[in-house]
Amino acid sequence: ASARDQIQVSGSSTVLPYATIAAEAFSENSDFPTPVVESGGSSAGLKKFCEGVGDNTIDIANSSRPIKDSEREACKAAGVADIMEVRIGYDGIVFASDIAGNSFAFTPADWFNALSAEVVKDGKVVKNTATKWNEIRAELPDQEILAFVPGTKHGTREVFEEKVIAAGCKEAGAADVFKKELGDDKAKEACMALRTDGKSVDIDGDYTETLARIGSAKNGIGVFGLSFYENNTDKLKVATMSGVTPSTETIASGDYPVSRPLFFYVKKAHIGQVPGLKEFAEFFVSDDIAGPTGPLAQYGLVSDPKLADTQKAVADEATMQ
Amino acid sequence: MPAIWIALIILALAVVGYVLGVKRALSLAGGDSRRLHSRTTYYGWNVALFAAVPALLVLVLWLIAQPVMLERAMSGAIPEDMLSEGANRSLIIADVRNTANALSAAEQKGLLSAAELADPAGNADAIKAKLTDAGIRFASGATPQIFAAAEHYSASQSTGRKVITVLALLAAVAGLAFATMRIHPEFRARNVVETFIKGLLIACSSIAILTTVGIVLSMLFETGHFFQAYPWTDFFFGTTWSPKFGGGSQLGILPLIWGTLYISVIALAVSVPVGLFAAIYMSEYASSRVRSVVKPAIEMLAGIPTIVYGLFALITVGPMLRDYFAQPLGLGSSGSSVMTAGLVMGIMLIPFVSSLSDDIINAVPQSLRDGALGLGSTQSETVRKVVLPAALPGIVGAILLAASRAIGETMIVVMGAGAAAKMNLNPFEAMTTITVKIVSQLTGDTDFRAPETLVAFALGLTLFVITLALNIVALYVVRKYREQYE
Amino acid sequence: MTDASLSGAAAPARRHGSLTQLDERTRRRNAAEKRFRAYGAGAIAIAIACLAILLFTILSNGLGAFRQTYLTLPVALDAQVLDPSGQRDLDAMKKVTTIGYSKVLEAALRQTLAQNAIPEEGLSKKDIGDLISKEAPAQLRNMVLADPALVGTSVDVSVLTNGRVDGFFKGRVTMASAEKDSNTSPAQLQLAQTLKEKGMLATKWNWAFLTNPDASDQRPEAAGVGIAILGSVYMMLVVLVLAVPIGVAASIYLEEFAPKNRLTDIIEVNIANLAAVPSIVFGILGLAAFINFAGLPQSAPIVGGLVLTLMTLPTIIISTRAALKAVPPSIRDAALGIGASKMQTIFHHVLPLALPGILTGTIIGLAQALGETAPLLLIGMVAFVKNFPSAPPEGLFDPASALPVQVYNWTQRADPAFFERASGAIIVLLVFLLCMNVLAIFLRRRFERRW
Amino acid sequence: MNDMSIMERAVTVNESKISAKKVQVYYGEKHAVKDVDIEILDKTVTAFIGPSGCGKSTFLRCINRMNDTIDICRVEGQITLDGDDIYDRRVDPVQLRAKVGMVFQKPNPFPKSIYDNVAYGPRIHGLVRNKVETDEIVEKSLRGAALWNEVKDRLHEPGTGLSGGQQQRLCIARAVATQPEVLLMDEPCSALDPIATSQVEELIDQLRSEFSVVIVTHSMQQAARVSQKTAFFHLGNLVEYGDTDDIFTRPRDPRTESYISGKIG
Amino acid sequence: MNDMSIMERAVTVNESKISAKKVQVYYGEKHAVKDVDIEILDKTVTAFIGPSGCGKSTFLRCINRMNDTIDICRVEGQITLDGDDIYDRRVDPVQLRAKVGMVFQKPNPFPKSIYDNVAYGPRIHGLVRNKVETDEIVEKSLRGAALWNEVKDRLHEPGTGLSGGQQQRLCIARAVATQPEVLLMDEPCSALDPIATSQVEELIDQLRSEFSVVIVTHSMQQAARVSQKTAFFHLGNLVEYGDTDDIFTRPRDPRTESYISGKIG
Ligand SMILES: Nc1ncnc2c1ncn2[C@@H]1O[C@H](COP(=O)(O)OP(=O)(O)OP(=O)(O)O)[C@@H](O)[C@H]1O
Ligand SMILES: Nc1ncnc2c1ncn2[C@@H]1O[C@H](COP(=O)(O)OP(=O)(O)OP(=O)(O)O)[C@@H](O)[C@H]1O
Ligand SMILES: [Mg+2]
Ligand SMILES: [Mg+2]
Ligand SMILES: O=P([O-])([O-])[O-]
Repeated sequence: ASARDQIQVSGSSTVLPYATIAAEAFSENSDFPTPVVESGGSSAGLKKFCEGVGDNTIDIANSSRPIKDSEREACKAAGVADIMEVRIGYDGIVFASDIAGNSFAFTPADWFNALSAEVVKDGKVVKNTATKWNEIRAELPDQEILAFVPGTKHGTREVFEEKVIAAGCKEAGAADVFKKELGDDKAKEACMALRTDGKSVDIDGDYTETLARIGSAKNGIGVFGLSFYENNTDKLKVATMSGVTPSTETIASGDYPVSRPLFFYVKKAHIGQVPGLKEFAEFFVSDDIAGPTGPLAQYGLVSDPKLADTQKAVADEATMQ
Repeated sequence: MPAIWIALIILALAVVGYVLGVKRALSLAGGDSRRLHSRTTYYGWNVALFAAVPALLVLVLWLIAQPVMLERAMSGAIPEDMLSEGANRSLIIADVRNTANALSAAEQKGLLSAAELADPAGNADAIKAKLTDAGIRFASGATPQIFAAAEHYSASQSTGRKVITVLALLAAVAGLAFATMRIHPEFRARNVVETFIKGLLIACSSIAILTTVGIVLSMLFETGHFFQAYPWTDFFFGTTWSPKFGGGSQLGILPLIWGTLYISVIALAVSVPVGLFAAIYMSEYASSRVRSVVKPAIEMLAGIPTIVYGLFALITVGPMLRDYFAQPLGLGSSGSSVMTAGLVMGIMLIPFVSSLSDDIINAVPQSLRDGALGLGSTQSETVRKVVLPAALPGIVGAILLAASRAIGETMIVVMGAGAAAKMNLNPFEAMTTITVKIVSQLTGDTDFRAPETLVAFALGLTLFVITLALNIVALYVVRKYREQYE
Repeated sequence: MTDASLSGAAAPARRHGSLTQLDERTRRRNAAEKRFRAYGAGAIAIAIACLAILLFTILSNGLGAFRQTYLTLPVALDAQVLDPSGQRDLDAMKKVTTIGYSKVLEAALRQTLAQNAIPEEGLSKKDIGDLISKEAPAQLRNMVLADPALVGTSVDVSVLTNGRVDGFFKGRVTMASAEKDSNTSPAQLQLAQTLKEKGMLATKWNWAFLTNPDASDQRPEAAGVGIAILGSVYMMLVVLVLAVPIGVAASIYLEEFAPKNRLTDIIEVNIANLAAVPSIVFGILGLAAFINFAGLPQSAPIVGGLVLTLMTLPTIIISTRAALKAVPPSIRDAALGIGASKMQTIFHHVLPLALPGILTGTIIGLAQALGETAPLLLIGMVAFVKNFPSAPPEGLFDPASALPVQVYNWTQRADPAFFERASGAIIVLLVFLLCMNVLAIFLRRRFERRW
Repeated sequence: MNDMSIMERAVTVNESKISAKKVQVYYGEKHAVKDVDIEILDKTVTAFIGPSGCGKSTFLRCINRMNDTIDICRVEGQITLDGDDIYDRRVDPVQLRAKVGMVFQKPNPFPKSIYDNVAYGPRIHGLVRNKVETDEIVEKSLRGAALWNEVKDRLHEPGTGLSGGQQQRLCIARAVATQPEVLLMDEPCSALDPIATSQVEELIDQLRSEFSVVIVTHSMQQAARVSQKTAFFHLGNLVEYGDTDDIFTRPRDPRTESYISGKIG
Repeated sequence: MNDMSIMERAVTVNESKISAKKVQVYYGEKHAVKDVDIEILDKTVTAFIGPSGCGKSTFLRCINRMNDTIDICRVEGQITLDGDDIYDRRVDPVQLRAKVGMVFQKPNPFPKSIYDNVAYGPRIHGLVRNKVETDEIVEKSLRGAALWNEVKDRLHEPGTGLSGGQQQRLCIARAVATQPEVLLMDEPCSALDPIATSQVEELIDQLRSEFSVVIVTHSMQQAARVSQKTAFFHLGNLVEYGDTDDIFTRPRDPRTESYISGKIG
């Protein structure tokens, strides 16, 4: 087989749009061929990444979560010792409902009380039987509870559970009760267990599926990525969280609580072997691309306030310790 | 000489061999082909096969072995200090190979001076510059050592080529000579050729076995890892499926098995009657004009990407079932349900049942129909009592194929039935299948070393065993009820 | 010698009525016959109706992809911006990125508006520039770099408009939706409308959809299925060349030659079972066997083709075996009886008679292979690929996409314009399938006969 | 040896059961049966004789509309059964075939057990109500077709595993079991040994007391033995039709004469 | 009428072509052929007679190993052709069948044209080198089987569109065209009219001058006319085997006697 001359990228479907925008612009403005960007999920991408070094392994893994220690070990065992971690920005996670429906102003506690399997009522742990949002909090609209949340395969689910449900658990004061009743370990679990009676619907597909589900069940509220919402503002109405409306600015400033960092990982051993690899990495995090006015931000990426550090690290080929 | 040329020469020799074989056989038989054991073409094929097959085998073996041998040869040429990091070895070798390719490309274009060609390693920088100018891309890391190794690589490569050229051609000529000499009028050329074809057929059948072995092997290892991290009793007997990111997942397969069976049964309940009746209508009632239009039209259903069905389930069928059946009947208000996925999947599976069955039904001899009609059966009686039983094995095969597709489908289930693993009798509840979970755990975000991801392999293997059991039962049933005509 | 006369049958006597007057039982049986026939017709009606509904949705969603809105305008290629050094040196000119070119385009459009006395009311400079697709700067840049002499002149170029503008002319975007849409505004659409009335903007047939590669999420208007078609063609070639002969050969061996014993039973069950293996598992196998073990490249049609071959084989084998089984033994006897070898019997007589069934299996198997995404997910073919693979055989090893992959990708994208593209790609896929079928159908009709 | 049949071919003139007028049959272009006019009598055995390929089977298949199943086959003219035009739009071919049974030239047992082969007709026509009745009719039919002794121990083995002659008799038994009014038999004894042949002929003779039987045969002796009426076909034409006695002793047409005088088999 | 054959059934003793020793055939449990010993002579027509189901076809199929194709069929004992054991592992059944051709009891033309049906054998055995030779052999074979006149205008129509008797003759033509050394014919004239029968018999007689022919027939007259040797089978046993003259005039076994004396057809 002849040597390959294009960069190969694999991994997260959340990072995919940003990676393709960067890849496309990269080839338009350089003589390198367009990197091939696969999507198959963060985990699958990292797994391929850690398969080893060489021509028939990928160069870059996109991930919507930081690489885990166990994965780094696996990488090392396969000879992928030097890995550059590059954070490209943040993905905001928003709650949105049908454009024609009610407006919502949520707090994490609302979500906990609406979706948790067990809630605390009058200091006692009881099964969650709420059916309407206004039973949760009187200010919320009189509307059936129906939430489309990411399925357990999605990294977004982890963020949702930790930054919304678990936070809401604490905020509602249920965490303490759980701790008292169930002990530390079980309490964390109880905080994050969602009800299974059909009020909370897992979505294993992607945001387009969530959007379609809202289209067929108008009283549903879905969890979306900020960029997805921004491309569909004519169909979706976004909800505020603790009074903050999600936007690239409020997320970058940290006012809006629900977001997660996005990364890509570069196999250092491939730099110098695969034409254009380093150039691509640098291009990806350059101000023109990943900066607050670049195309990635236009598309909905929350630009990293510390982008300059990242740029330097890439230029220095700094690897993870 | 590139491999493709060698192959072409071998094929040319085979053609020569064919002609020689025919000629020799004829001349030995005194020009009367009737005195030969086999037809003359078989003598030709016999020689052609002997000329081509061993030589091509040699060539293929070489193509597989050459990179390994070259790599070994290169190891000597690359200084030890570069190879000390064993992990990067393959990269360096790739680099050497790229450089060698770039060099030979440059040489062909006449870019390099004689001096540079004589000592590429010494002139590494100059060559690099020239290559970059000429737009020949190669990795930027090429050092003089690499150039030296590249040169060595090219040299051994060309030696290897020469050797294989000679070897392969020798094999071809030897085979040709041997086969030609063997010819005599009583020589059973046809048997030789047919034995060869039979060998080929056996090789093809063994691919199925190899695939199975490959599938089992590619999953067994990771399944082992999974069961080290997760107790098998919980997996096989657990009734809750809820993977978690932070550990503490419950990965019981039972709800998934239940969902798989439930959805498949509904899908078959739709596709088997519709498909079978369609097949019967096409082969027994419809005019050949109608049939020639309807059959390929129905086959289109098998070619529509499943995502279209998924969207159909999600946008049209799901809400419809919810609004007109589930809610009025008080069976819940879920937009996605086993029923939705089953119905839509059933539509997709219609052609699997209908087209295959139609062919089989059509192959039942007309004399059987005549027999039944002659006794005063109606056409439907003929079909039900005579034709269908005679076509049973084929029809069961078609149904099995449809069932297999139902079990293996993801997109329709995800969009139609949802992603929640539940064990419930209500067909208007959301449920999910093993296959869906295999896909989502494999393409999800969990740590790829964690049981939440590895469970996909265990699921795959378990499903494999389950379907195997179902297939054994089916084989037994078919054997029992089969009616062999004539 | 016959021991009983039939005339005194104990069974209920037969009514000897007129032919045109049906007796009760015949009427019942005829009603059953009618019902049976109606079930058959009904089944076909159901199948065809489902097909019609699906096709209608696909067509109504996807036909739009074959038309695209273009804006034609004169662009002054300002030398100051595009070649600051003034040397017409390519390397220096390459330093100007597409961002620079987009400014040139924006300026050109504004100038055109001014010349045609179209007011810019309520629109910022950026808003106006956004009417033009993000693909356009790259197009202009390539044009200039290919012919540096253009710098300094003014050229007429035809560029894609933004996806929302395009959607407006196809009815996907309305003034009302634009009101709420953060990516466009009614004013922009109004401007586009004016441009159209002036004849500068037109929606026309869009070959680019069939020839372009994919585009990133920000440029639905530029995305095409060119590479996907090539990738699918390459893969189908591999599948056709491998799966059909191997499948038929394996069936012949198993059905006609294999001794009927335990081992054959195991193989038979095994093949039926392979059909039930979810397609993603074939992806796992492909990754392990072809990429990690055999060292074939990622994202390559050859690997995709091999995986799909393994996946299609059971379908072809099962249907071929059923078809072979259906050929009556008397045909085999006839050939064997005049001294044909088993091989000759099969190839001369049995196989032609089994051909319709084999073709059906092939069609269904290929249809399945053509529409499959899941296994490709694991071998890197569900990918964003912008560079065309070269011609086969080398091209089989280059990265490529595939039609179902393109559909899958596009349905996941945020911009609703991609949904139209996805449906368009499905249309292409179905046409592809239809083309493959036509030959098979033709052959099937030639070889179909009853005996 | 022919005495019995000669004796019985007596004076009683039975009424017409089937009457054909100007029947033409085409297979695509091929004109296989030309202008045939014939009256087939009730309670009579009629023999069709003629050289191979002359259209005997084709005409026979017209009588119970089995030709409907051959796409390229076209029938013109009129055939009536008990006065009803069988090609009338209102006629149900199923009912017709229940009345006019058929034994085909090539034995075509169903791939079912011997028992089920015979029981098939009675079951679909509701001639039996229970297992006992079915057993009875199966045994009687098989005995009538002289097959009972050979198969009584293997009634539940497939009918396709029988020898050629056994299959032929099975098909006869199958047709007889449905108790048709007219039985069309296309060379029913071609694969039978003399003893079995005589048994089948006896069966035919019995059937005659109630039904009408049409038999195609190549054996002139057989025709002479079992039939009261004989029709001689030649190249698609019905050359001569009349009392069997007359045909064999005083043929009117020279073609008939030359055919029966060349008699050998 | 039988004079000719009686005359020719002369003194010359031909050498043995096929010899069977203690042949047993089982279909699963069923013992269909029992302990058969027979010598079939070269350049001789041998007739197998016996009641339907007695094992004639089964034994015939043993001679060219057609029974190999029936899964449940098991053959024991020894059969030699020109001294070679045909069940020897080294024997190629294909070559055997090329030498020992067969006409089956049920006509089974290929669903191909009439021409291709006949030309198939010569083609695969390389007996013809070009179209002219093929045409020649096709015509000769069809003429031999008395079918030429009927089909010469429709050689390229499917063989399955022929009448029963025509199909039978087509199968005879097909078998003859391959020019086997031994021809096994299972009731080749069962569906033929007397004239066609006599033509086929004439063909058989011609073939005898070079080959060995085995014919199964139910017509004792036919056996007497065409064969020099006759074997009488009964319930799977070879009851008697000898010169046709002797069998029909001086049967040694009472079973033979009762069978031929019950002769009718
Ligand atoms: N395939 C088979 N499976 C089981 N039994 C069979 C099979 N073929 C034949 N037999 C049985 O073997 C016996 C001998 O059959 P065979 O066909 O040799 O008879 P035959 O002498 O040719 O009779 P016929 O004159 O009716 O053709 C019969 O009892 C028959 O039922
Ligand atoms: N399906 C068919 N397609 C075309 N021609 C046919 C078909 N069936 C019969 N024929 C032709 O029609 C003519 C009459 O055929 P038919 O079967 O009626 O003859 P038959 O008198 O029964 O002869 P046999 O005694 O040989 O059975 C023959 O020439 C035959 O070739
Ligand atoms: Mg006939
Ligand atoms: Mg027989
Ligand atoms: O594809 P994800 O890993 O971003 O969910």
